[in-house]
Amino acid sequence: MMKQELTVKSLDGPVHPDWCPGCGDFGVLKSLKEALVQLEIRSHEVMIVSGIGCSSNLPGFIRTYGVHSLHGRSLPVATGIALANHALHVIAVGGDGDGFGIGSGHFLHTMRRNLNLTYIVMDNEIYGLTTGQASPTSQEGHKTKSTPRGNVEKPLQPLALALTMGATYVARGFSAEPKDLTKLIADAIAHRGFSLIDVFSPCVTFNKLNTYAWFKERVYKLEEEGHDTGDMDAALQKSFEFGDKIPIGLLYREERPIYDDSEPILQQGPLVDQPLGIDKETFDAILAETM
Amino acid sequence: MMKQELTVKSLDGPVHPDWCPGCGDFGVLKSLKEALVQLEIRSHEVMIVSGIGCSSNLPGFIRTYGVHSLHGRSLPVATGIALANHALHVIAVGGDGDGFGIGSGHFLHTMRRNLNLTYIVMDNEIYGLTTGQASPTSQEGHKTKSTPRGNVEKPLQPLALALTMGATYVARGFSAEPKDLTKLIADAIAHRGFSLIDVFSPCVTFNKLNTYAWFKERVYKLEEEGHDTGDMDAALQKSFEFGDKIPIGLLYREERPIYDDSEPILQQGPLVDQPLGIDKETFDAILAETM
Amino acid sequence: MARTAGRLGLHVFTYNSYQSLIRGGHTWLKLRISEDKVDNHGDRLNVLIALNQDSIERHAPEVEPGGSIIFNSAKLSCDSSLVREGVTLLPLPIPELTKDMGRLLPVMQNTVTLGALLHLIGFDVEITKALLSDTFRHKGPQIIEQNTNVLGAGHEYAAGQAQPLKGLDWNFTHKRRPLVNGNQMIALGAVAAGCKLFSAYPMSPATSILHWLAAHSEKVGMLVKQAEDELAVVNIAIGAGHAGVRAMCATSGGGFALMTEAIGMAAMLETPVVIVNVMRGGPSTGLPTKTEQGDLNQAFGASQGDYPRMIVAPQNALDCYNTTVEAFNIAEKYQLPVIVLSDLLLAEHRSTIDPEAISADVPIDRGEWATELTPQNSQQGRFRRYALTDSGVSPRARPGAPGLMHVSGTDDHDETGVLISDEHTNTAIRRKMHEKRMKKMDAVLRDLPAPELEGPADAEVTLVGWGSTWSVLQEAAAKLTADGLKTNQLQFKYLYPFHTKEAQQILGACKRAIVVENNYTGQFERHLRAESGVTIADHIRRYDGEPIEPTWLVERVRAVVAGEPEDLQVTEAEAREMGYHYVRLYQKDKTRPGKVERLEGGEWGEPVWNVEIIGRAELEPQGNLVIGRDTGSILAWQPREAGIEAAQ
Amino acid sequence: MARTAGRLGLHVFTYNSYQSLIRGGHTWLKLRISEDKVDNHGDRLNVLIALNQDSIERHAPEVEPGGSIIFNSAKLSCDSSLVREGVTLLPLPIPELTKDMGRLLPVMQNTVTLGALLHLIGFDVEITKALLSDTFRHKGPQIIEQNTNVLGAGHEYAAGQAQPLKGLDWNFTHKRRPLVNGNQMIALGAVAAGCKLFSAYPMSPATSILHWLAAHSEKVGMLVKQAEDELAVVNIAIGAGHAGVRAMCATSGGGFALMTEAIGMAAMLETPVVIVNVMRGGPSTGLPTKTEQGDLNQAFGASQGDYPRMIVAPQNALDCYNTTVEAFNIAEKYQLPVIVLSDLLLAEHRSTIDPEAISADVPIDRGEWATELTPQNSQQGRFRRYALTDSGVSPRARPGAPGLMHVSGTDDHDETGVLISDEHTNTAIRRKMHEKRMKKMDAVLRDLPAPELEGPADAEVTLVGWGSTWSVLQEAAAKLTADGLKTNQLQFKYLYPFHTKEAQQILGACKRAIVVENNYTGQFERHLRAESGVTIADHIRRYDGEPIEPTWLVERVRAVVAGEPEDLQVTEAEAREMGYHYVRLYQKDKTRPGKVERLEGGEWGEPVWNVEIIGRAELEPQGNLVIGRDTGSILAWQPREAGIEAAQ
Ligand SMILES: Cc1ncc(C[n+]2csc(CCOP(=O)(O)OP(=O)(O)O)c2C)c(N)n1
Ligand SMILES: Cc1ncc(C[n+]2csc(CCOP(=O)(O)OP(=O)(O)O)c2C)c(N)n1
Ligand code: SF4
Ligand code: SF4
Ligand SMILES: [Mg+2]
Ligand SMILES: [Mg+2]
Repeated sequence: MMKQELTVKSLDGPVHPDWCPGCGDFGVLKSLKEALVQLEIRSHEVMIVSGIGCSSNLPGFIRTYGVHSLHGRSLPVATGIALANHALHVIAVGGDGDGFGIGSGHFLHTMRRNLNLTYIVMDNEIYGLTTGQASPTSQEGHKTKSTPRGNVEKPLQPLALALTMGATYVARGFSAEPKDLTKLIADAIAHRGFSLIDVFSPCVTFNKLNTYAWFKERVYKLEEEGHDTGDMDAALQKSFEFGDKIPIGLLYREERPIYDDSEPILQQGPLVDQPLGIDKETFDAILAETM
Repeated sequence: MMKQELTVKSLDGPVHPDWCPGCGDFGVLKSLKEALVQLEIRSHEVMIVSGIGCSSNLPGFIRTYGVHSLHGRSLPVATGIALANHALHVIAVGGDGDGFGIGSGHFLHTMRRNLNLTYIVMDNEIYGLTTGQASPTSQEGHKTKSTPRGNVEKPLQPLALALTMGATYVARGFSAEPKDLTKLIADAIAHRGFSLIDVFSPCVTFNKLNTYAWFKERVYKLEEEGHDTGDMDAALQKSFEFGDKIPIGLLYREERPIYDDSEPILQQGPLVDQPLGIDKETFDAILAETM
Repeated sequence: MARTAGRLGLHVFTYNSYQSLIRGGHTWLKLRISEDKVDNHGDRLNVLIALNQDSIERHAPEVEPGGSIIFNSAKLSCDSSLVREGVTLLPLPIPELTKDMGRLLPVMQNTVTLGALLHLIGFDVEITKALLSDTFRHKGPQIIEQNTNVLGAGHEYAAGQAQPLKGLDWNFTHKRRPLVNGNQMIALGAVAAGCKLFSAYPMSPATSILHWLAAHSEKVGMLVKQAEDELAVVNIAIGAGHAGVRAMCATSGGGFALMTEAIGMAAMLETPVVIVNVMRGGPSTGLPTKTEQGDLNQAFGASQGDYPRMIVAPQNALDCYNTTVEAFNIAEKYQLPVIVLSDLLLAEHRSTIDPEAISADVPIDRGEWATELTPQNSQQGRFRRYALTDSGVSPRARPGAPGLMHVSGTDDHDETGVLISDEHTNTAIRRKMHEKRMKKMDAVLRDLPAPELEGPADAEVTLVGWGSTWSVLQEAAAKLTADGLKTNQLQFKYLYPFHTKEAQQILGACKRAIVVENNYTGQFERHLRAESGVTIADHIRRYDGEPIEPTWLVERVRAVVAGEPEDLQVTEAEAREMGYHYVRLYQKDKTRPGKVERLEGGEWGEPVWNVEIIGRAELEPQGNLVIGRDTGSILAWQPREAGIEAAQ
Repeated sequence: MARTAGRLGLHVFTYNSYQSLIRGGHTWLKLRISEDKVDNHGDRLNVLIALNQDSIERHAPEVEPGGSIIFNSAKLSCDSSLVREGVTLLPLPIPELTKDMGRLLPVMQNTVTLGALLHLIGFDVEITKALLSDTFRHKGPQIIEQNTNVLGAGHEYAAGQAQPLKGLDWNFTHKRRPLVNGNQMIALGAVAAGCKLFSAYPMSPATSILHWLAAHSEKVGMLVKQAEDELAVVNIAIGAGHAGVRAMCATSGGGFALMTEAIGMAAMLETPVVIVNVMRGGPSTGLPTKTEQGDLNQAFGASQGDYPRMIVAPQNALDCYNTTVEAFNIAEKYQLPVIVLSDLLLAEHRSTIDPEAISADVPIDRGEWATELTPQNSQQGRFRRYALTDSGVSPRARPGAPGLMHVSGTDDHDETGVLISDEHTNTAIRRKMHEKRMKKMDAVLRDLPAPELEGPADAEVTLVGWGSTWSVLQEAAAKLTADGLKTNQLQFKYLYPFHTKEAQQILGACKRAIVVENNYTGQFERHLRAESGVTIADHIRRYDGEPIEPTWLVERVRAVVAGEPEDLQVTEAEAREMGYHYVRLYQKDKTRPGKVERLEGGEWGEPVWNVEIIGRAELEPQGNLVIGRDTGSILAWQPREAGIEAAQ
């Protein structure tokens, strides 16, 4: 039982995903499993944390540790877990509403921290689970149940935001490009620091605008354009490209000290392995401070 | 009583500000009053909304309408007021912790909306009212009560964030440059759309790092450098400058339709002036939909 | 179907069971039709329309003698062992019936069965045809024709195969009645009350208020704003309320939790706002598509400190309309937040209402306003926004009004709004200002009608409920009374402030009261005790996600009256349900529970159910599932042969 | 001073009144010294050290006969009309006394007065000198010398001018005792309990826990993380708890409101977490620097639905230590959130504790854990993280442990964690899983000691309190008993789960109970009724931001016992307070309240106080302020001459 075969099948969760047939999230799940197999990470060393949404159901469909938390709170929960046990590979997953709407504050500040976390957003430009309202990445003019006359808010650009806030690995995937996506995820997990992969993952049921066809017409691969992933300015420029041409692939990568490096407590190994309590000497010294 | 003299004095609040002598916020208050006088706005047409913090005490020190709301919530409260009565000049004010920490999610999304709001942040790179903890704009290495070994998180760049999120007027002021600040505020209020002014407003009591002297050594005026306020790329570049040289002045300005323009309901005048209820015909038609 | 009945002048109630996922799961719809007003879906089944095998297996046994089961015989079968005596089967060979009608969409299966149903219950098929024509008008005559043909085919076939059900003798008044759910009524109530701004973040089961208002926004002149989260939502509504418009927001429990801090703010700013919490199964994300009355504790405990507010729970769809109107009036008259506690049962289940009972012309009371500065309403030239008055209400000023400038703050403050925590905390002003705010609670209470007993005054049993369960309790009480146990009902709508004296009086005079509610801990029972000191010993609670149903309730009441202790053991039906869950997980859909046996189960440490698992096709035994009767735990899977997946 | 007394072996309690602003305002510190343990600041004044004119005016009348008032005669004066008979004045000519000691910092004024105080109360000035040396060691010998000289000067001068107070006959044991506040004790308790992660967002009065732990982080091996808001804070703590470390967070009411959704999550995930809410005056931002016991409703009503949790309110600084340790043990043993309700009174006010009473060696119970997959703890090869057990507790697995992979979700789920709301909502599994979670409440209750009567068993009066008021009630009860009214006390620490039976028994046997609490609506009184059905007719409540004080309480108890109705009218002292506020706002500091007269005030619609306002310098009358005795409203300002600002 302890011995684990590293196959995609061995990572199957207890239930078959209940996503609509054709949902982009299937591709993300598959690529994630393949990335874990490629990296030869044992499934018990992985913790996947999600919020609430169709995409956030993912942890139930993969055999690792998982927390299916609250809408918008995957990153702080993941932060707590990563701080408590930095020996785990902590991966946060969720939707565009979850991460860029209700969770947007955490998104910003988690990036400032450069914790060793991987964050995969299944970005379908819509609220799927609640049956189709505008999300922060919905395009201007998009008619949804909450914006019947068309969305009037400027869509949020997650990659630009990530670059602005100091994320050290910033990429965009497309669930219809599984090979590239697998590589992006594998590299992100291997990356030391905070990595964001914003994945176009079409909602076939409620987003009739940003369909597979719509994306296929527009996406192009940064790799093939000789994009320099160490050039912040170039990355910033690319991060705003969202029209007839939309880049996918790795935009930017940088090595920076991670949070753990500057936290002396974490130099002594995972918090979860450290002894509990306080010795008498230190205790008495502390009390003496007050006398 | 109805006749209003437009003087700075006539805008005095009931109490003298209880800020520490020398606090940067005095300068912001003064410039704000002067901007209102310059613009000849009558004080009853102004609504100033704040969160909680030293800086957020400002509405109590000026004779206009004001709401001193909750920590982090000035922007949504201001949004509600602006939607309800777009004839008012709605100005949100507060601190860096209030706006960029606990309120950061609202900050992002309010900018996407391009409502006709002015947002003045008294940015002292510290939590003042709670006696000196790291704020989102605290610099790396800054030793505060909550970061006794030095802050390890990358500081948030408010101007970069604002540009990324579609703010249409993005500026930085310094409370020790009152004339420039007054002009920035006056222009921001006159601007049609969302305007952000991030103001360096030193906390003389708890921030011993980012002092007046520290800023004076570093700030330079964009105006004097021939900066093109219509050039987004240039603005973005400037927005990240935060070291030996720090730009102040207007970074970027753009005319874009504001939220009201796309909301048919608001074409009929302020919501607060519109009739209540529903006529029988429409009512019956709606009921008929369900039969 | 529901609308057909509506057009025939009958009353209808529908109950829709679905899951928190977009596709699949076990979903069903119950429809109840009656000549009298019905406000719940009942719990007896006369006709079952099964769209998949699962539905047959699960619901066939529920059909009452004299009833019928309709299904597509091309895909499904119904084992006669599943049905009770006197139930007729009506298998429809759907592909055959419709083979000449072109390529059908899968949903048209339903239209065929609907045709058959119309025959069984003796409805006029032409009315439904007209309805289909209305519905598909925008799709063109071809689609209309196809639909009506398909409907006709089902109707005709059924007419050839089966008799209409006995005992159904409709009196068709042909009076048209709106068929609405509680969410629509809250939305429409807000429109009528003059709400001009609605803010929301989607959350089941409140979302349809957003959808409905967004769709009607222009027509009714209401600005509808989806925001980034519930924190923004409630603060936007409060901002708008502060600026002088009527504003509302709606959410469910989790979103409400995020709103609590701002609710306290509204009370402190003395700003009106209406907050709708459409409750669903908790705790936490819980059961997103199931019903519960589980947020009373949360509504009452929202935000820190003591502050004035009203909490009200509407009782049926129509009451949702009136309650919403009243909520706005109380909110503005007393300048405080009003929390409307609806639930999924009300929100999503449609019923007919009498058009006379609902009117666009509703009372609107906007409370006290100052329009200019006077010596009386000012101090040293400054508006006394928070004047310490006898009633606790201080006239508001609309921001923008000349001369009345003031600051409203969440720190405690003096009459003009100057913070008393800032300059020099002033305990004297604090005390009087706090008392002033709280005084409003007495005034609000005086505005609210007290609860009243419904049913026979000399009843043996009084059913005590709150909010959405009103009609279920009413029906149960009527049944019990008809069966010889005189039962009446006391339903609470106004939860805070609370009619303490009336509750004490009425309940003090009752012979035997039983509190009935849709949650585990008895939140209302506790609330009642807290507010009135009245302790009611008996209760009936349901907390499995399903609403309380009249027949179920009648049985429970009888058990309580008979002094039978509550039995929390897993029932046979529940063991079967657990079996379904297990085989679905581990044996896909190849098997299903068969015989269920009760064993003493000494070796398991508790009595157990032994659930036989049989093949779906051949009905051959595959193994046994051992389920603890006390704990509900799956204690073991004992495969008949090693074939089916290994033991735990 | 407090530390001097501590080093002399005396017990000390300090109470610090300050405002929610950084500078200025009316701030004062009360210090109480005794040979016996003191846990509250009392409310009698023996010595007043006034640092400004305001303090003299406000507090001079409070000094008891036999006491003394110390002030800087170079800047302040004390009108003899302000003091009671038998009180001596000790004016210190500070500039003169210190003129040879170099340039003094303004705070050194205090050191002079401290020297004088030491003489008055008969303390050894050398001990304080040693303390000053310790304190200023890092500033160098010059500063030390300056300080000790200044202290000496005050001491000497006083010795020449006044006798030490009578009746003070200290027994100096010279036993050193830690002088601590509740926040430090919560922090230290967390350290001892093995908390490894503390997350926080600053909020008064909880902030000092963050400061203390941040400063001690490395020394005690705890990771301390300030996050972007309270939503992040609580979710970080829960994440850490889920990963297997003990984690805590701390906040006050407003921040707690933002945490509520996640508290329900912790219960659903069955993840331990300790959440400290240090209460302050509400509602909303309220009185940020004043005390209140106002968040019991909020703590109880946190989050939607029913879920298991514990709520506990520590009773003094030492109890903060033990309570925190216990909170971690309950949280882990039962896998649920524990809410610790402390308050500003406990949090910020320092008292001496006996060093023997506190030990680093505390019990640690980490609950049940699975370490490997077994047939018993698994189902089809999957860990049954949420096994339906008799006790309600299911063994946890530490993420990272081989073989025990599972998903913890906030949707309701089966034993292995599979969502039952997702695949097919399963009412049977839901019911048993919900019951399993809630079962833990009974088990927690069994672990907690029941409340016990303290004081004479045959008392006429029982004071009922909760949390931080313990010692105040105790002292009041002792005083009342000593004065002939036998009084005992029942203090509740464990609020949920609740000792219903014990409360019924004890209170049922009491002759006359009075609930005493620091809030407006009587949140505990209501909670007690809700949980136990016990209604207590009498109560004493304070809600002006100040803590309940023993003498104040004694008087109130006497009034209650005498059947005097509660009088909510503005008192004379309060009218004066209001006057101070008014003149500060509109007449800067040039005037102050003088004579206060009670008028029937027919023309005002209510009886009024007529507060004469006089010049601060010449004491000449400037006008009258009319204050409603019922409402507390400033009804009019009647200037003596048109000079001082115009009427309202
Ligand atoms: C606090 C809270 N608010 C609202 C919801 C309702 N809700 C569930 S999922 C969801 C949005 C889903 O959108 P997204 O995150 O983009 O995920 P998707 O379904 O598109 O994958 C919402 C609003 C909730 N569960 N909790
Ligand atoms: C929900 C909530 N959390 C925390 C606080 C406590 N608090 C008040 S002001 C403040 C931060 C102040 O910093 P900033 O916004 O930068 O304003 P400044 O005082 O520096 O002007 C905090 C944390 C609060 N009032 N409400
Ligand atoms: S609704 Fe959209 S996002 Fe959700 S499962 Fe279906 S296709 Fe995927
Ligand atoms: S603490 Fe700092 S920010 Fe606050 S008033 Fe003083 S100087 Fe200004
Ligand atoms: Mg989405
Ligand atoms: Mg600040």
